Order: sequence, then C-alpha cells, then structure tokens
Amino acid sequence: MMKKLNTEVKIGTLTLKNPVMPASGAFGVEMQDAIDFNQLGAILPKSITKYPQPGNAKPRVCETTAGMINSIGIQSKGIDYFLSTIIPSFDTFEPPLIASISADSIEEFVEMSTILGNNGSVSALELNISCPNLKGDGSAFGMDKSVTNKLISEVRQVTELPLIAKLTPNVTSIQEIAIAAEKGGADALNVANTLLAMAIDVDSKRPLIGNVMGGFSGPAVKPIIVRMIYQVAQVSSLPIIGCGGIMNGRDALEMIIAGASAVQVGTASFIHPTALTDILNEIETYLIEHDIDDINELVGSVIV
Amino acid sequence: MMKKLNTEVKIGTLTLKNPVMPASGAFGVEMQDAIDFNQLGAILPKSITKYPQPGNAKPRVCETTAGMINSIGIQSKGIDYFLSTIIPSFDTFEPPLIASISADSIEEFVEMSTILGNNGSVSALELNISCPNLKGDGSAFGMDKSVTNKLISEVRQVTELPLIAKLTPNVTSIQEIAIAAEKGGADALNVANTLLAMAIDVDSKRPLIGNVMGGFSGPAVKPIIVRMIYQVAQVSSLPIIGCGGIMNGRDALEMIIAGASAVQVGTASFIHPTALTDILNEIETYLIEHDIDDINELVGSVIV
Amino acid sequence: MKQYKAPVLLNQQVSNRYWHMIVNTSMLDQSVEPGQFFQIRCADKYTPFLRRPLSVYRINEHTTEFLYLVKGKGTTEMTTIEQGDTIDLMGPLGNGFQIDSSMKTILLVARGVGVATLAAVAQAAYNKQIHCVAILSARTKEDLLAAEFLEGFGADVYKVTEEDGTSDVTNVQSIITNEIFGKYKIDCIYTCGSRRLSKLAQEMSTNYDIPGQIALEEHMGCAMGACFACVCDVMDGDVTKSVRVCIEGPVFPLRKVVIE
Amino acid sequence: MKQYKAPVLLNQQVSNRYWHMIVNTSMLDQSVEPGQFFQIRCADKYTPFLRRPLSVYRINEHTTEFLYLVKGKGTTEMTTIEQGDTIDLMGPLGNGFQIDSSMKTILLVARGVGVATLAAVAQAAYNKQIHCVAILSARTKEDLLAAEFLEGFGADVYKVTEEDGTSDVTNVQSIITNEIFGKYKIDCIYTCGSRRLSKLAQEMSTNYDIPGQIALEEHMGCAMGACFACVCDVMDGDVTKSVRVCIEGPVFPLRKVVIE
Ligand SMILES: Cc1cc2nc3c(=O)[nH]c(=O)nc-3n(C[C@H](O)[C@H](O)[C@H](O)COP(=O)(O)OP(=O)(O)OC[C@H]3O[C@@H](n4cnc5c(N)ncnc54)[C@H](O)[C@@H]3O)c2cc1C
Ligand SMILES: Cc1cc2nc3c(=O)[nH]c(=O)nc-3n(C[C@H](O)[C@H](O)[C@H](O)COP(=O)(O)OP(=O)(O)OC[C@H]3O[C@@H](n4cnc5c(N)ncnc54)[C@H](O)[C@@H]3O)c2cc1C
Ligand SMILES: Cc1cc2nc3c(=O)[nH]c(=O)nc-3n(C[C@H](O)[C@H](O)[C@H](O)COP(=O)(O)O)c2cc1C
Ligand SMILES: Cc1cc2nc3c(=O)[nH]c(=O)nc-3n(C[C@H](O)[C@H](O)[C@H](O)COP(=O)(O)O)c2cc1C
Ligand code: FES
Ligand code: FES
Repeated sequence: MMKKLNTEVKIGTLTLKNPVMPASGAFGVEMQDAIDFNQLGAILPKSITKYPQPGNAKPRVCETTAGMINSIGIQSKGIDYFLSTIIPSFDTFEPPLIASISADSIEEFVEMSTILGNNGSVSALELNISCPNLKGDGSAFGMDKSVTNKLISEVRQVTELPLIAKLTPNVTSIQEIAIAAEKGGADALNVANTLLAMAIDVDSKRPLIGNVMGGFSGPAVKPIIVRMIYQVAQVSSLPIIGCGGIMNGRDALEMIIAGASAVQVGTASFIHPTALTDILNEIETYLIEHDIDDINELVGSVIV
Repeated sequence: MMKKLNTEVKIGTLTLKNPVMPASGAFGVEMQDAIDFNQLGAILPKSITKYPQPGNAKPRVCETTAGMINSIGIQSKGIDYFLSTIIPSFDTFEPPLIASISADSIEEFVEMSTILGNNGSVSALELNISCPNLKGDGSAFGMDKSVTNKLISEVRQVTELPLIAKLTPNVTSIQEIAIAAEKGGADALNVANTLLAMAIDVDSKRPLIGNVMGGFSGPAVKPIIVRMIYQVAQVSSLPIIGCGGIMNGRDALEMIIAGASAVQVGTASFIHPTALTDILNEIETYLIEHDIDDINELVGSVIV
Repeated sequence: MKQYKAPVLLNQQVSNRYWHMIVNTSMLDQSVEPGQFFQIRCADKYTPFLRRPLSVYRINEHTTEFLYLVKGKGTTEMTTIEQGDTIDLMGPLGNGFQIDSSMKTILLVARGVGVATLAAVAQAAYNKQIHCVAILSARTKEDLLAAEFLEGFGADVYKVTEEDGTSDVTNVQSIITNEIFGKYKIDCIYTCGSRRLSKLAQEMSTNYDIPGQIALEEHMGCAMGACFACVCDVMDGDVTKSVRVCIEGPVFPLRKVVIE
Repeated sequence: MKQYKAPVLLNQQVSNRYWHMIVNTSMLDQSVEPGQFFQIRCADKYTPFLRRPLSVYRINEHTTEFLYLVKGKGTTEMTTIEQGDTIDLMGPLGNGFQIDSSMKTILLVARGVGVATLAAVAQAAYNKQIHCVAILSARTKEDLLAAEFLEGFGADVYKVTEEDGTSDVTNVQSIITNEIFGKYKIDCIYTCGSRRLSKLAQEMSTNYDIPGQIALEEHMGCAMGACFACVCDVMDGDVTKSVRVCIEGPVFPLRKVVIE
C-alpha cells in the first residue's frame, strides 16, 4: 500500500503544499504555457519597485561557464501596475502569491510592505535586500547587519504577513546577516540572491553586460549557496529557502538536506521551461525511492 | 618583419618573463614530466606551514558543475623540509621561485617570512592569508581589514622581498581588504583564493568533502574573480595577480584586461596537464593577432 | 510554446559561414508563422549555457528549417549535430509577420543572415500569390544566401555586397527609389538583419507612406516574457515604451521601433 | 606521463554494470606495467569535471584495455563513447606491481572491478611463466568478470559471490588456508578492490610470512603528485607516513598499508 507522501512545508505561518517555487525575476504569468502553475508551492513574480523603473543598459544577460550573469535592473512598472495588473493575472491560480519588494530606502520598503501587506491576494512578502544591480557598485542593504536588522524590524511593524528576507551571498559572513534578519523579525530567510560577477569579451575588451557587473546564477554557483544554507542553518532556527543553481531534483534535495525547507528555481527555467515541475516530480520520486514519508524529515539532515 | 613581443611583467621589484605561473597547491616538481618549467613566469610551490601538518580528512576533493572543491588542509612537511628539499628541487629551473606561506598567527607569518626572506633561492613571498580550510569554519585572516593590514605591515618589517598578499574572495568588500593590504606594504595582490563551498551526496546525505566545506575552484568561479579583479584595480595601484577558473588563454586575457598584470593557473592543470604552457602560447597568439607589442598595454584595458 | 526533442534530418554547411538545418517538427501542436523563432539548445552541456534564438527559415508541413550563421560558442556546437541526432528546441515563440492576402507586391530588405528570417516571408507570400521584391545584402557574394530560394518563389532579387562595393546605404537607397519604386507599387516593406538598412527602410516607409514590419534581435534569457533581458523601445504615440522582443516581438511595426 | 588523444577501438558492455574499452595506445613513448593507471577524461565537457583513474586491464603491444564499472557521472559518460571516437587520457601513471621472475606461484585476491587491475598481473605472470591462483569475489555471478581471461592464462580460479553465499570473509579465508595453501606454495599475494579482503590478505601475508602487494584507490585531483588529494597512510617502521597514491602508489607493499 502506498503511504501518503507529505511534501507540505511551512514558511512562517504560510503553508506551502510543496517546497518548489520560482525565483523572482525568472518567472512570469507568460510561463503558464510551459507549466501548470497549480503544481507550484508558491507563485513569486519579479521584484517590484514603488515607481516605474526603466532597467539597465543592454546586453542585460550573458552566459558564462555553467551559468549566466544578468543585470536587468529591476525593470518595473511600479507598485500601482503590480496591484492593478500583475496580481490579478495570477488570481485564477491556487498557490499562494509571494510579492518580492525592491526599494531604495528603508522607508520605501516600509511603505510598499504596508500597501502589499493589506492586499488580500498577497500571502507573504519577500524583501529583496540583496539586489546587486542598484547604484553603488553592487552594494546592497543586505551587506550590512545593522541595516538589515533595522530594515526588517521596521517592516515587521507594518505587516502580519510572513516576511522572507532575501539575503545576498556577497558577504563575509552570511550567518551574521541571517541572525540580524532573524532578530529583526523575519519569518524565513532566502539564501540567496545572485553573486556579483563580471565577464569581458577579450576581442572587443567590453564587458558582456551593459551595466558592467551583474548577478551570477545557474549551476556554477550552487556549491557556494549550499555552503551558505548549511552555515545559516547552524545559527538560525528560521526556515530557509534555498536558491541558486538548482537545475534538477537532486540539486533541490541537496539544498534541503543542507538545511533548506523550500527552494526557488530561476535560471533553470530558461534552459528547461518545465524545470519547476520536473524538479518537483524528481523530489517526489526520491522520497518514494528512499522511503521518506515527510519531506520535513530531510530538512537539514546532512550527516557531518 | 616580426616585431618583438614583450610579455614581461613586474610584480613589485620582481620581473617575470611572462605573466603565467602556477597557483599554489596545484603545482609540484613532479609536474616537470608534463611541462617545461623554464617556460613559466614563476615557480610557486604549495603553501608551507612552519611545522609539519597532516592535512584534512578524506575525501579531499570532489567535483561540482564546472569546478571542484578541495580541502587538502595544507598538508605540509614544514619549513625545514621546504628549505632542505623543496627549494633545491627547483634549483635547476630558471624562473624565480615564489614561496607561499600559510601560518596560524601573525607572529608565525613574520617568523617564516624572516627565514624565507633570507633564503637566496626565494624571489618573492606570497602570503596565503586566505586559506578557507583552517579551523574556525572557513574564516581567514584576509576576511578582516585590520588583521590584514597588521599582518602585512609586520611581515613588511622583516623582508625586502616582494610581498604578494593572496586575498580571499569570501568577503563583502574585496576593495577594502585590498586597500588594507596595500597600506600595509604589499607589493602585489593575488585575487583570489578559493570560494568557500560545499557539496552533499543526496543518497548518503554526507558531504562530498571529508572536512564538510572546502575551497571552490575551476571555470565556474571565474566571473566572480574577474569582477573582483576589476573592483580591486579601481581602488589599488598595486599589480594584481588574477587567479580562479582560468582554463585557457582567453580566460587569462579576460583577467588581464580586467586589471591583472599576471595570472595563476591551478585546477586547469588537473584537466589538461599542459595547461600552463598552452595558456602562455594562446596569450602570445592573441597578442600577435591583435597586433599588441607589449602585454602591459592590455592590463586593465577594459572599456566600460 | 513547448519544449521538444526533434529529429535532425539535415545539418549542412552551405557557405563559408552559414549552415542549414532541417528538423522534423511533426510533433508541434501549433502552426509556425514566418518571423517566429525557436530557442535552440545547441548542445547537451552547460557550456554553452543559454539557448540560442533562431527564426524559422522555411516552414513545411512536417519539417522546419533553420539557416544559421556560425558566430560563437553555441552555433559552433550546432555544427557538430549530425543527421539522426535530436535537437532540443522550444517554440514556436513570438509574433510573426503579418502578410495580408490583399497585398500585391512586397519588398524584403535583408542583410546577412536576416535573409533567413525573410525567406519564410517570401514563402508565405508566394502561397498567398503576393509578389516579392528582395534586396539581399551581404559581405561577400558567397554569403548571399537564399537568393535562388527566393527566386524559386518568383521573387525579383537585387544583390548587393561589400565585395562588389554595392552594399552602401546610398546605393541601396537608389536601388529602392529608382529601380524598385519605379517598377512596382510596394504594399509593405519587411526588413531584418542590419541597423543601417533598417533605418533606411524606416525612412522609406515614412517618406513614401508604405507600411513596414521589422524583425528585431536581442540577447535573450528566458524567451518567455519573464526576465526582461530582451527589451527594446517602441514609440507608443509620442512616448517610448519598453517592449520584450521575445514575446511582444520579434516582429514590430517598422515605423514604431526606436532603432538605436 | 603525457596526455594523449587515443583512438577507441572498442567500447562494449560486458555485463550489467561493466564495460570493456580498447584504445590504440601505439603513440605511448613508454611501456605500461600492470597496476599502473591512466587518468581518463570521460567527456569533452566541464561536467563531469575531473578525470577518472582507471588501471590497465590488459596491456598489448599497440593497445591498452580497460574494464570499468559504471558507477557515477564520469563512467556513465564513458559508455557513450563509440568506436572511432578518440579518448583523452593521461598516463601511464603510478608505480605498477612487481612481478619477480623467480616466483613460481602467486595468489590474486580480487573483489569486483579489482579484477581489472589484477588481470594485468595474471597476464604478465603468464609471460614470465609464473602460475596464478585467483580468488574472484563479486556480488553476482554475472559480475564475476575476467574469470575466463585469467583461466586463459592458466590460472586456477576460485569464484565467490553474495548470490551463492560464498563471498564472506570466513569462507574466503578457509579457501585460502585449506585449499590453496594446501595445494600451492604461494610466493606473493596480490590484492585489489575490497577493504575486507585486503585486510584478510594482509593477515595471511603476515601470518604465513608471504610477501604481498596491494593496489589502492583514492579520489584524485591532479594524479601527478602535486595536490595531496589522494593520500593514504603506510607504516614506515613504527611510524605512519602519509603517501600519495597517484605517484607513490597505487601499488604498495601489502603489509605496510594502513587499511582504514
Ligand atoms: C528572434 C531572433 C531570431 C534570430 N534568427 C536567426 C537566424 O535565423 N539565423 C541566425 O544565424 N541567427 C539568428 N539570430 C541571431 C542568433 O540568435 C545569434 O547569432 C546567436 O544567438 C549567436 O550565438 P553564438 O553562440 O553563435 O554566439 P555567441 O557570441 O557565443 O553568443 C553569446 C550570447 O549572445 C547571444 N547573441 C549573440 N548574438 C546575438 C544576436 N544577434 N541576437 C540575439 N542574441 C545574440 C547568444 O544568444 C548568446 O546568449 C536570431 C536572433 C533573434 C533574437
Ligand atoms: C588507481 C585507480 C585505479 C582504478 N582502476 C579502476 C578500474 O580499472 N576499473 C574501474 O571500474 N574502476 C577503477 N577505479 C575506480 C574508478 O576510478 C572509479 O570508479 C571512478 O572514478 C568513478 O567515477 P564515476 O564518475 O563513475 O563516479 P562518481 O561517483 O561520479 O565519481 C565522483 C568522483 O569520485 C571519484 N571516485 C569515485 N569512486 C572512486 C574510487 N573508487 N577511486 C577513486 N576515485 C573515485 C571520481 O573519480 C570522481 O572524482 C580505480 C581507481 C583508482 C584510484
Ligand atoms: C534574469 C534574472 C532576473 C532576476 N531578477 C530578480 C529580481 O527581480 N529580484 C530578485 O530578488 N532576484 C532576481 N533574480 C535572482 C533570482 O531570483 C535568483 O536569486 C538567482 O537567479 C539564483 O537562482 P537560480 O540560479 O536558480 O537562477 C534574477 C535572476 C535572473 C537570472
Ligand atoms: C587541490 C588544491 C590545493 C590548493 N592548495 C592551496 C595552497 O596550499 N595555498 C594556496 O594559497 N592556495 C591553494 N589552492 C588554491 C589555488 O592556489 C587557487 O587559488 C585556486 O585553485 C583558484 O584557481 P584555479 O581555479 O585556477 O584552480 C589550492 C587549490 C587546489 C585546487
Ligand atoms: S528573453 Fe526573457 S523576457 Fe524576453
Ligand atoms: S591526486 Fe594529486 S597528489 Fe595524488
């Protein structure tokens, strides 16, 4: 007799029916042709900014060995468009919608969180405190523990929704930032955003990205992210969402075993448009083959 | 008529006949079967410690997508063996010998630099302030700017030899550390050592490296290293040695164009035993094809 | 849009820098239009990492053909694919050209491999009994591809090359205004493959009040409208608007695009 | 030691989990000894990234043969190599077995794919008119490879498997002490492929004062002695000494190795 497989995981007060969701910026309503959104653990559109923003110079993507660099620059039509158009476009799908917020100041994060926190269609907020594409040569809020702590604490005041802090991997100690976010009141930690990177065409001597530097994603970065998930899991009791370089079910499982309760998949969808649901299927197959009833048993189960 | 190609570069007071040298830990006298050492810009044996050291648990290497993780743990027979056996084993080769020092304390760095600085066969010292395999969960001297500054300043007092600070990429701001090393009196900056990383076998749930975490190298990491070279070149006037992920001549040129005066090649030799000399040949071919007489024209020539 | 493993029926070098590939696409559950493209996985490796966009060159009942320029890592890998192998492609993607049956004569202005994209237009026009006039521009005569293919569809083909010193914009302009506009009433201009020729086509379209369509190329990430890698600007009345080439294009009204 | 692209003459599945490859190594400028190995680049990709060590299975005048277990990414890729392709290998590496012509009878104790390594010993022994006795251990009878190959060289082969319930150490021990030692005077024991059998062979070697040699396996980085990835411990008198399997091994005196 088949036992019932539990793939439900919790992100703060939010229950996801499975741990697989898209990574912000690599997912849009347009992808419903490729995959069945109702199979996803959550829906997570691209980070939005308060005001419309044009995005960065082109080329905005380039490839590297087993990875890619992007510098889209959070091209966004602003929060009003998000409320009026993006959110409703996902209305017919079951999975909870997580809104990813990108802002230029703590005040703006607070302001946007207030608005989105009061929108009944939004189930959780992901605070993108780690986008390396902002002005200031790739620096980000999430590079400083006190800024991180302050930012999360202030947002915490204005909303009851689960708050996911999306950390940057471009730091000396991700544990320090994780602890700061936890103390600030985050409900979950996304480990992590892209690594700041650069590539140059040696013939033209020009950077392959219009904005010179950009965020590095794809399978190349996975070992760094797995390490960070493991490190964060040692110091924080918050659920971790693993993100960076997942291409298949085994990659996702590796992050779960390292300490992640859920995973996000970005770049993989560019290579395999059905990556999200394929990964979910591969995880389920693994659970069955390894006779594991509940995915939560796997979380952080690495034997060191 | 063929113009004369200049491939000479300077690392402090040390002149290298070309910019290609091995990376510490991925080179040994045993490799003379595979390549002609006399073609190298410099010779750079594995980091040595003061006392013999056994190294880490096995497995000590594993592969990842387009890269590898190692945690050798500076297995070393100590400085006496280095002086009595390793240095003489390179005596018959022309390129200058750079000694890489790894130590547990500033005092030990000073002590070893004094000894090696007075050895006539050693032409420069590389201070490995960045090895992520030491105790303390991957932390390293080079993660802190004041420690870096103090370490280099103190070593500076005891030797006239060119000092290369090998920086760690596992930091929030490599520029800050670079400046600290420059102010401390470094003559050159190696950008960079390995990235701290981890991989887990999802079937056994065990880390693929005996020591749990290790240093990540190979082509996967190159975009991060290129970015750091570019960033360091913006804030420091010291010559930079680019290191991390070079597999071929174009990769080396990318780092040179980003700002490196010389390059080190490690992992590539494991895949192609003749990588070091192949890379040198490819660089020379590029210079000829692009009608560049002097490699120094290329250094930092990226057009942004 | 779906992802498929399609059998390769032919992959053959047709000139110094160009290759021609025919794949069996009988499994497609949707028709393919001229101007649409596929995202090709050039090799089953992570280097080259991203898929490559190639527009359809010829559209047949059970097969789709590509004409591609060997440029970098991805297209170089593609040349190693052999008949009998399968190729991983996703598509058809984007919006194709509009080819209105009421038109009599259309003008194609193609540079280099842009002809791959416009060849499919010539084929569709032929089927709709629309006459094609085409200017094909290339570096060398050897690179002037698909001329016979267009002629086979009854097109009048004008060839210009650097080699012959005939490909400068002024000469192309004079061919269009003096020879072509003299002989034919052009109902629509279609262009692809060159910034300079597109600007010229845009001017012609405006000055002579002829509608036009252009297929744009931008570096792509997702090719599904999600990532905003492939944006370009079009005019929406007086304001510029950012659009995604992969999903809102690659074909746009010629007069609206902001050619950089 | 050099790097070569060697033509593959055969690459064929020989049982459920094992494959056999023959490569043309006539370009080698150095002879190959039993126990030596090559570092194989399983595919021209960065994933799998590292080379894989495979010891020589048979050594012929112009060709070298490998017998390999399909285990993970690298060996799985190897199975896609076809006759006529080339394979990138570097070697021969390491120190081989010593097979002294003065010996009369030797004992081979091989588990699983360890037989690949010891088959070359049997071949060399035959050429030196040394008689071989071999214990081959495997999970299943199907995995008992190379038995006929060894018998072809006149070896007496004892087969034990889990399938038959004959492969436990006690049974192997009794075969050695009761049957083999009863029949032959063994001049040297050679072993490879199993920690448990190696321990047994080590005990036999000590208790019966028979010299022995063992081929070890460790994960490798450089395979050139530079990186210290592949170390293991051997006894140097009373002290343990760390040695590199790639360059100081893979063959070591059986009694000296510290079997973990
Ligand atoms: C909608 C569309 C249709 C196209 N149709 C054709 C066609 O039918 N035949 C043909 O030969 N070419 C066509 N191209 C151009 C083709 O996509 C590029 O030549 C190809 O991607 C180059 O890849 P590469 O690996 O050879 O070069 P690389 O230099 O290795 O490419 C590196 C990266 O840059 C991107 N890139 C480079 N040039 C272009 C370009 N012109 N447009 C978009 N991305 C680019 C690649 O996709 C890749 O991501 C089309 C492009 C688009 C956008
Ligand atoms: C000197 C020597 C000789 C060998 N000779 C043979 C032989 O003749 N036939 C044969 O089938 N096998 C042999 N092996 C074992 C063989 O190298 C491994 O089975 C193979 O590397 C596994 O690679 P994979 O890609 O299938 O597995 P994966 O699990 O993908 O390998 C991952 C990594 O672990 C390493 N690894 C895994 N198992 C071993 C192992 N047992 N020894 C060393 N590294 C390992 C791989 O090289 C690779 O770096 C030998 C090993 C050594 C050291
Ligand atoms: C094209 C692109 C756009 C992205 N945009 C965003 C974004 O708007 N907000 C954000 O938090 N992360 C963004 N990311 C980062 C991803 O969400 C994810 O953290 C990263 O790509 C690593 O995961 P992956 O390797 O699975 O892609 C973007 C990534 C890519 C590739
Ligand atoms: C097996 C191995 C051992 C290493 N040992 C050392 C070492 O002893 N000292 C050191 O400074 N760096 C060491 N490194 C790091 C390399 O010198 C180099 O910084 C890194 O591998 C990145 O370069 P690569 O991608 O060209 O290998 C080691 C790297 C490898 C792969
Ligand atoms: S390529 Fe991603 S939106 Fe067009
Ligand atoms: S594998 Fe590098 S020393 Fe043996």
